[in-house]
Parts: sequence; structure tokens; C-alpha cells
Amino acid sequence: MVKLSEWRGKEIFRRHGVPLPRGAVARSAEDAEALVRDGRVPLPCVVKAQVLAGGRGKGGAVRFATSVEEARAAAAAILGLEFKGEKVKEVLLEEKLAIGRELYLSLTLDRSLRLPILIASAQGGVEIETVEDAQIDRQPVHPFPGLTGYEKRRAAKVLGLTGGAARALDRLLEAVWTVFEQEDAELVEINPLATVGDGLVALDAKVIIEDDASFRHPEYAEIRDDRTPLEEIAREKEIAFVQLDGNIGVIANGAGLTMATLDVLKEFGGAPGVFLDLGGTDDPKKVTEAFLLMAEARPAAVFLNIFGGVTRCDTVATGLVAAMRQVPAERRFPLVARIRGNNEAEGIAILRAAGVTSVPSLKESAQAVVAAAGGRP
Amino acid sequence: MVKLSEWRGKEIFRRHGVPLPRGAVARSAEDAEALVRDGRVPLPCVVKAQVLAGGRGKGGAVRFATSVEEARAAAAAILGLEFKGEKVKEVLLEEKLAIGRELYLSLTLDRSLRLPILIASAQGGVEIETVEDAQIDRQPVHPFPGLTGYEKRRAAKVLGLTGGAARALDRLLEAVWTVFEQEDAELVEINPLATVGDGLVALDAKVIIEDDASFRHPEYAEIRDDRTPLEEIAREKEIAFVQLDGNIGVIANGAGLTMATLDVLKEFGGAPGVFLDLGGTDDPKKVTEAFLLMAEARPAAVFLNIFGGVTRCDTVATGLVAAMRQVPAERRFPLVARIRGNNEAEGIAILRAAGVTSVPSLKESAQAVVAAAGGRP
Amino acid sequence: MTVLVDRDTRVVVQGITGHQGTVHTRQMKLFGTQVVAGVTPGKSGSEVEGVPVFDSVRDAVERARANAACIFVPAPFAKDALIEAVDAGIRLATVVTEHIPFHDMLVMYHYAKAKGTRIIGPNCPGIASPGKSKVGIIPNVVFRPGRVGVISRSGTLTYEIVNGITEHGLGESTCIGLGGDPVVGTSFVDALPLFEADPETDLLVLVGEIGGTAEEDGAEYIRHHFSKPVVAYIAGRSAPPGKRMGHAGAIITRGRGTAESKVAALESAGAKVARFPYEIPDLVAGALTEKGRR
Amino acid sequence: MTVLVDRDTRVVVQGITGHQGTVHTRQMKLFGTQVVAGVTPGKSGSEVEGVPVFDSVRDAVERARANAACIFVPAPFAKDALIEAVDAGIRLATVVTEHIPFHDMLVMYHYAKAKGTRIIGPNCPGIASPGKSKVGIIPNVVFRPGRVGVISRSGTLTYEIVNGITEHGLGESTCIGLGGDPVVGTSFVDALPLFEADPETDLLVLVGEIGGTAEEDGAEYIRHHFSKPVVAYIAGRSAPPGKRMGHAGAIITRGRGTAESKVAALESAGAKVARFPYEIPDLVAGALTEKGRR
Repeated sequence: MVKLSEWRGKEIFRRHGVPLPRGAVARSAEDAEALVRDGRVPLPCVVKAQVLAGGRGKGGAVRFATSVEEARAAAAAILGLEFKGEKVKEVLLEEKLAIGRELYLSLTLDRSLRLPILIASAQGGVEIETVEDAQIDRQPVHPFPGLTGYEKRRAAKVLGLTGGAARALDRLLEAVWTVFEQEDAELVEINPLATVGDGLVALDAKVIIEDDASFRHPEYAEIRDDRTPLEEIAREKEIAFVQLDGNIGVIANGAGLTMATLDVLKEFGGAPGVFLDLGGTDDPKKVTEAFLLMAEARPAAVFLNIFGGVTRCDTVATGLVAAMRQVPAERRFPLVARIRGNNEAEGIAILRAAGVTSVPSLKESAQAVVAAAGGRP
Repeated sequence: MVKLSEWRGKEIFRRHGVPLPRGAVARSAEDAEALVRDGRVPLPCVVKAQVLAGGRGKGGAVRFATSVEEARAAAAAILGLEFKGEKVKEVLLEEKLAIGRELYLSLTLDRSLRLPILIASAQGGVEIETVEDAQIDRQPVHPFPGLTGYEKRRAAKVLGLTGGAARALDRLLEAVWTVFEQEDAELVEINPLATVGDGLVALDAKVIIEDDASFRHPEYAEIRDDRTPLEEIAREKEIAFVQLDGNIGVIANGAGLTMATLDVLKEFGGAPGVFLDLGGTDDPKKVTEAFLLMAEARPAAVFLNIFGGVTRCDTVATGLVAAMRQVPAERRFPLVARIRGNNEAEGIAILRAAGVTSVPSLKESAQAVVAAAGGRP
Repeated sequence: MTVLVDRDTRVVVQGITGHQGTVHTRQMKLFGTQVVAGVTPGKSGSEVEGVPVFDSVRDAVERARANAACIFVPAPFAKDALIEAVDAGIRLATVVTEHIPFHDMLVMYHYAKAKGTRIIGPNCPGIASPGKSKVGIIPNVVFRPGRVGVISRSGTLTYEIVNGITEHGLGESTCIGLGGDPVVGTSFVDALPLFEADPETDLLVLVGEIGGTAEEDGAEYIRHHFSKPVVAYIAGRSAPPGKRMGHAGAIITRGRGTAESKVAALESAGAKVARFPYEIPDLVAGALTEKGRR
Repeated sequence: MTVLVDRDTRVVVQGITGHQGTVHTRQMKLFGTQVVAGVTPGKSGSEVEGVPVFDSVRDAVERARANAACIFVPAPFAKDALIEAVDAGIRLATVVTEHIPFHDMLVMYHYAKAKGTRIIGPNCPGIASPGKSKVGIIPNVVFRPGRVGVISRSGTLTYEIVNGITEHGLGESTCIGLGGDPVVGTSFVDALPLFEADPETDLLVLVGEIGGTAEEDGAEYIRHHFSKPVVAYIAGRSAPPGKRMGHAGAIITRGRGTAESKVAALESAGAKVARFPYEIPDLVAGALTEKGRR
């Protein structure tokens, strides 16, 4: 999941013909001043923090400017902010348009229908979660014919657009559909979509690109997500790694087993601090890397819960033992292991030779690791 | 059906990335000379008549040149030709490549399967009709997923391409598929498709665009087809009009009824000279125009055979009577009318008032018109 | 229901406010068809020939319980109209519109097929079952209820032939004009099983024309799966090779697709093939007498 | 056949010469599966684990009479591989490959559906019916033939749970690992009728996880159409809202899609819901005893 910042989303919009306010990005107050001074951003303008979290307006991360000086000051103020834990490094400056109504439009996936779904509401400019359901229209779109005329007409009706504005919506919807399909988006959201005279303008852009399609989109590889530094390293090593608030590290394989492990730990008073999903590897080196990464996170105790399938128990045991030799003494932590499934006997033997006992019961092993981490925190 | 000349087909190929020899079009020997002299067409080169008929090589409409002078002479010679009834107005000059094998590739519609079909043969460079069936591979392509990898691999195998040439084929097939879909083609044919080193080059291009898609392709509106002048006028007036070899003019409505009428005329010794399909009009003016166009073709007699459906009998009768008044005396011809179906009684009454009797039997009316045209010609 | 339509068929006319849509709404109603709704975007609330107009097919289905569509919208919008009908749950759609690009029709056909909607057409007269219902544009006057089924790729030639059968004192069970475009929703092969299963059809008249191989495919089906007598006619025996005879369905292609190959295929499948349209009624009457059905 | 596979299932392994393909060909054969062909373009003529390799699925179908596919090819080529299988006439395809873009899977799903091919997966363990056949990667060791059906969105958690059932002295009729991706070929709602109709299944274990609404949809089906006892488990009750738990199927969305909403839906549909995986065997045994089936 690659969440694009507003300006990156708008770059994509521009390429596909979604109408936008004139604007540009600045990374310093000087840049911002220059953009307004040389007319690339007309006045009056709006200056917006480029952060992924919502609620920028209320949070002081959006300001208005009617002069070069005000634009510079607004940029300077916003570039100093830390907004919901995220340091603001970029601002987007855009002309302030005389807008009419604020609408909502998005395309995303409906998993149950297995179809893209076009969501429209005349109640734009607020978080869509706060709009009552009857005010939100949902239309599935089949990828074979793509977006059709009747779907566009229905959207226009829902949004209260006629004449030139309805024709503008037609073109905009085609462009948004193209963005969704060609950019492998999970979400394309325009909120607000504003009426400006007889036309439409996307005032905001929220685009989320699917990770799994990255082989088609090398251009998104460099865009950072909202990951912690350790999560970023894990991503590079292709290890699923998530940091939580507790002190127990969990290494498991498969999302379902990982979640079940967390559920059991919590039941016995444990607080998971990191979880690390080995997935379906059968390379001992990857297990070693994962284990060393876990050591970096300084857990109070680690629970290794593996059910061998594609990942064989002996592979995990081998990788684990290799990693244990590399962890410096000051970073050592208590380890509770439970390995079951394919090549279980071989794995248990390898662990035993390294002094680790595998506890076959999930319940007992979970209780053991909670105790090792110091009980209920 | 818009049949594109080779160079127009290649323009489309170029736009979509199908690899081509370097070349350019000339409309005079001087142009041809200039193209070679300034290097836009490298030597040695081939000079090809831009006509729609096949068999140019054997017919002297393709020549080779190794110098500027030869190129000029070849162009001059070809531009003077009348090839299979078509005056040569343009020649295509192209670099002569060191080609390896000559292959065949095309995309067209399989009506029974209701799917596009990819046709490939390693026996290229000859008319595909002369290649034995076992040497021709046919693969249906579904428009939803489009051309897939396994289909491309099969085509490569059939064409005997591996390595870099197979990869070149992958790209070429993608491009050809895009031409077929985006240009609303009925046929995209490359014969020969030549291997040149490790790559592929389309030495010829045959592209036929579907008429019915012209609303999406205004760019093809100006390209003339292989129509006679009267057929061209008919096309502008949206009347289906075909010139044959006989002397009886046939006006009917609907392709099936028109063909059945010709079959019956022929049975009784008549020779249809023009047929004109009114289609589903119910505008008397269009009937008048059609009738006047028929008069231009100077038929010995005219058979009007209408079965009223969308086209009502009274509409036809009204239009016909109006036209008869406009035809000058020296162009008058015997007319046999048969009008049946919707508003038959009204139509017959209108004709009778103008002195024309409708003969209800198809057999008898056909016999009457053959007699009026002077019997078996 | 015998073949596709019956008295419970509830038609929505897409493009009802256009000239053709209005004329044929009236004709369908005169035939006895239940035309329950029309659709023209932006015209909801109005009426055409006493039929309420809606903005969308979904509305027509939800509010007027339409279950069949008759599409008259212009070619550039026909694909959208058909997909709208399919998505609204319509399972029988007659597409009268002509000049639809075949690339559009490929999408229409395969989408409709996946969703279980049958298309008749495009560029077709549609379907009529005298005494029951008509979805399309075949002139009402040519019909009389009876036991002869008719399937045809032609338009007016179909009217001519049905009229001949009726004038001969016979009548029709159901007549389907399939349309002559390169890609049709329902071909001979698709229509034949419907008539085989129809207890109201004693004999089938098959009207083909040169171009394509739909008649040869149909003959193959008849040979193996069709038990009722078949009388056939192929238009275009005298057409010169390579000349277009009015639409793309009438290009003569080499080998199969000629009048000769079609006639031969049908005859070898046991059909009686008329040489001219006016021979059909006698052949039909003869075959029925032979079967003891007249 | 009981549920989708049986002793007549003849598997073609697409991507057989890759590491995973080779390993699991061997495992499937050890399970008793008839693995009759492998496909790797350009490798025809070779053998893997005694299985002949072909260049195309069409060859595998024509020459080795394969009727089911197990797909291991890398994600960028998985769409092509599935469409190849569908076009070759394969009607059951397990897609093991992970990280297939959901836009590709949308095409795969709707194309396969239109052609009548059932997809299991992607990113899934596949299907196993002990004593009959396995198409996929579930470890052989966890199974014993029996009368408990299992459907699950998870991978290893499924193995864990099946293993628990087996260690408890019970056995499995058929187990399907559906995969946890945003778009799956077979969901709970699609799989439930198969087990309802299966005479060899007495009870069903349903293993879900947070994210999506597949469990809620399944519960709705169970309430109205499923007559056998159901034991369920939902993983992820302790997951913090908004954090990704390893794959896109595990994003917590507001309202429906939470562990609470899934548990509530299943309980109100009559399922017994385990709080932890190790509670499942006792619940299964209890429900079977109650039904007089053990």
C-alpha cells in the first residue's frame, strides 16, 4: 500500500486530465515565495501541508495567503509543524478558486462484489465517514466494459450536476477510472470535488497504489510510506514487520497464525510489541535476518510460533540458531519456541542442540512467554 | 469498410510502435528523387505503387533502386501505371533491408466464435489463400483480458521465433492488437512480416477500418475507398448503391430482399446493372434522391421491390412520384413496381394516381421488368 | 412461454422518445405486447403512447417490472444502453439499432453472455410470437398465429417470406429476425434449440444469406439435433463474388460462406431448400402434409 | 466427487520447474493426487518428479487429460497462466501464487466465472480431501480422513487448526484454504453450498480473520441455507484498528469487518465460535456428539 501525498496524487491526476487548481510544491519558505512571486501560483492562494493524515484544515496545516509575504509566512509556519506525528517537509501552494458546491467522489474495491465501486455524494468537503448512508451512492463498475454512460449519468444525478457540469463530470470520471485501472490504485478519492462555474475542479487528491502491482510501477518504488525506520528496513528485506505498543516480540508465519498468536498472548496478559510474519519462506538466511531485525526492536521476550508448511520447521530452526550466535550479549532476550508441522522432528532436534526447547501447546507456550516478559506489563 | 493503402496503414503502425523500414511517400518522380537524395530514404531502396489491389510484385508495381537516379526512374515508371484498373497516384519508397525469413500475421474477426482471431503462418510473403491449411495457425483472442502471454508464445512457436525475435514478436503483437482494437479495424494484416537479424519488421501493411465506427474516427472520413463516382455520391447521401454489369436497375429495401430480387431477376434472364438498397428510411426525400441517382446510372428498366416495414409503402410511393416528375424526358425508363407490407393500400393508391401499377407477385413483376429491359441481353 | 416471449413479457423501450422508438412502441402495443416502460435519460415523468418514461432501465425494472428490452438508441450509445439493461437484470434484449461497430458488439455479446442475458440483433427485426408478444419492428400485418417457426438473418426479406406463408393460409408460432451483422447475439445455432423445444412449432423456415458461415453451422446443428422439418432459403445466389451487397454480412468469402456451400450443407442436413422466396409456402405446406400435420 | 476434487482429479502444475512447483508436485503425489502434467514454456519433453512437462496447458489437457490446475507461476505472469488454463478447458484452478495485483485478479475472477471455471485462491493453501486428492500446498501430515469440513481464509492457521482436529482423534472430509487476498475466486459464501451438499461432511469449521466482510456474508448464508453444525474461529480480535496485519485482507475497516461484528454474525447464525484455535477440537467433538454423529 503506497499512500501518495496530495501533490503526488495530483501529478497523476494532471497526467490523466483531471482538472486541478494551478499550483506547485515548495520545500522551503524561499521556494514558496518564489513560486508566488513569479506567478506560477496565482494569488490569493492556499498553502497546504503535504502529510498523509487527514484533518489538516482544523489542525492548522492549511493556511491562506493574499500576498507574496503571506504566502512565505504561511509556508514557513507550516513547514515547521509536526502534524499527527509526521514532520511536514513539503507544502502545496495552489490558487484559491471561487468554488460553488463541494462534492465527494471515489473509486475503490468492493471485495464482496469483486468489483470496483464508484462512490459519490453531494455532501463533500467533510470526512465521508460522517455523511449519512442515504446521502452516499455506490455503483459497482465492471472492468470489462469499464465505466459506462448510464453509470456516469447516475453519478451526475446524485451530485446534482447538469449541462456543462455533467459533461465535465463525464470527462472527469473517465480520467479517474483510468487512474484507478492504469495506476493499479486501491483508492482514488477526490474530496472535495468542487464546482467552479460550469466546471469541476479536484481540490484534494487521495491516491493509494497497491504494493503488489509494484512490478508494473517502478516509479512508485521510491515513495516512502508511513513506516517506522525498522519497518522500512523490513520492507527492503521483504519481511512483514509491524511495531505495536507492547514488549513481546512475535515471530510467526502467515497473517492468520500471527493474529491468532497475538490474540492468545493478549488473553494471558501479554503485550505484543513487534510482530514479524515470515510468510512462506524456506530460506534459513531470511529467518536469520528476521530474527536479527527482531533483536533491533529490543523485545523483553520473543515468541516463535511456526506451523511448517511451505516454511519447513528445520529451515526455521537452522536460521534461528544461526541468528542467536550473532546477537550480542547485551541484546539477548528470553525465547519461547513452538514449531509444528512439516519436518517438525528435525526442527526440534536442531533447536534442542542449541539449547532451546519447543513447547508443543500454543496455550502453554503463550503463558511461558508472557511470564518470561515479566507478566502483565 | 475503409481499406487503407499501405503507407496509411504503416502510419498507424508507426504510431502504435510496429517496427517498419525507414521510408516515405512520394507523389511525383521529383519528390521521390528528393527523398532519396536527402537521405530520408536510404539506398538501396524499394519503390512500391500505393494501390489497394494485391499482386503488385508480379504486376511491375514494385521496383528496386540502388541510386538516386534509379529511384527517380522507378517512381516515374510506377506513377504512370494503371494497376488493375486503379491509377497509381502515390509511391512508397523504403530502405531495402537484408531480410531473413518472411512470415504472415493478421488479426481479424471470427464471426462464428464472435471473437477476434490471430492468424499466423511461417509461410509469409505469398497470398495466404495459397498456403495450405495445416501451415496456418488460428487463435481466438478474448477482448476482456486481451492478448495473453500464452497466445503470444504459441504464435512465436508457430513462426519459429525464439530469444530476441520472440521478445520482438511479443511487443509487435501488443502493438497489432492495439491497432485492431483502438482503430476499430476489421483486418490488420502484415504480409510479409520479415525477420531482420534478431528483430522483426513489417514489410507490408493491410489495414481495413470498419465504416460503422466512423463516429469515433473522423480522421478516416476523407480516405476514399474503391468506389465508382456514383457509388461515392450514394455514400455521401447514405444510400447503399452498387454498380454491376447488367442493364436493369433494382431499388429494394434491405440487403436480403435486394439479393433475393437479383436472384429472381437472373432466373428470368435479367441482368441487374445497379442495385440500390433504401434500407430502413421513412423519409420520402431520401427515396426521391435514390431514384434520381438511379436515373444517373441510365438503366434500361427499373424494378422497384419494396416490402414495407420501417419503410412504409406510402413513403416510398410519395418519394417515387416526386422523383419521376424531376427525371428529364431523355432519361426516362420503364418502371415496374411491387410494393407490399405496411401502408400497402395507401402506397398503391399514390402510385396508381401517377400512372404506375403495382404488381403483387414477385415472380410476375420480375418477368415484367426483364421484358421491359429487352429480354435476355 | 414458447420461444423467448409470451404474454408476460414486459417490454422497456430504450430510446422511446426518438422517432423509431415512438412509432414501434405504438406498433408493439397494437400487436398486443405489454410495453410497460420507456427510457430516455432526462425525460422521466413524461409519457409516450401512454407508456411512462424513466431516466434509467433500473427505474423501469424497479417501478414498471420490465423484463425485456427493445433498444432503439443511436449506434454510438447502443453499447452503453445494452450494458445498462444487462446490469438492471434484463434477460432478453432486442437491439434494433443498426451500424453498431462490431468491436462494441463483441463487448456487448460477451458481457451479456456472462450475465445470462440473451441479445437478439443488432440491426434486426426482433422477435414476434403472434397472439402473444412482439419485441422489435416486424410489421404486424404479415402475421397470423400458427405453427410455423421462422428464423432469418434478413430484415424485409423476412417480412416478405412471413407474409407469403400467411397469405398461403398458414400461420406462425414465433419468428426471430437475427440480424445480418458480423457479430449477432443470437445465431441460427442459438435459435434452433428454442424451436426444437417449442411444442407450438411444427416446422421451421430458415432464411439465410451469403457471407459468414452461420447457415453452415446451423445445418450442422440441424443434422444432429433438430427433429422437425426445415424449409430453407438462401438469398444472394446470383451475387458477384467480392462485391458488397449492402452490409458486412453479405461479403462473399472463399470456400464456405457461398450460396452453394450453404445450400449444400442445408440439403445434406435434410432441409428442403427453396430457390426463390415464392417457393417457400408450397414447400412448407408440402412438408406439413407429409408429417400429417395439416 | 464430494467437494470439487476426488480420485479422478488430474492435476496440471503450472510452473512445475520452479522450486515451489517441484516441491509441491512431490507432496501432492505423496498425498495420492494424480499429478499428470506440468507446464513450463520451453521445457516440454522434460520430467519433474516423474511428471511430464509440456509447453502449454492445452498440451497438458490434450495429451495428459488434465482437468484441474495448480498455479505456482510468479505474480506478474499469474493472470496469463490462469487465463491459459481457463481457455484450455480447465474448470478448477488453485492459484497458490501470492502478491497478485487485485486489478489482475478482477480480470481473472470475472473471466473464469464467465467461462465456468472455479478459482481457489490466489495466495492460498488450496484444497485437500484426505484419501482422495489435494490441489495445493497444505501439509500432508495434518490430515486424516474423516467427516469434518474446513474452510479458511488463512494459510498456516488452517494447518494449525486441521492438525488440532486430527490430533484430537477426528478427521477431515475436505479442507479448502480460500486465501486472504482482497479478491478471492471462492469465498465462504461460494464454498458453503458445496459442504452443505457433501454427504461426507457432518460438520463445518469456518476459520476467518479480521478485514473484509466475507465472514458476515458467510454467516448470512449459514443462517438461511446451511443445515449442518458450524464451529468458527476469527483471528485478529486483539489487532489494533488501522494497523496492517501482514496482508491487505487484514485491514480493519469501520463497522462491519471487525472481529466483533464477525463473531456476532456467526453466533447469531447458530455457529459455535471458539475464542482461541485450541478450543476448536472440543467444540467440534461436542457438536458431533450432540448431533449423534460421534
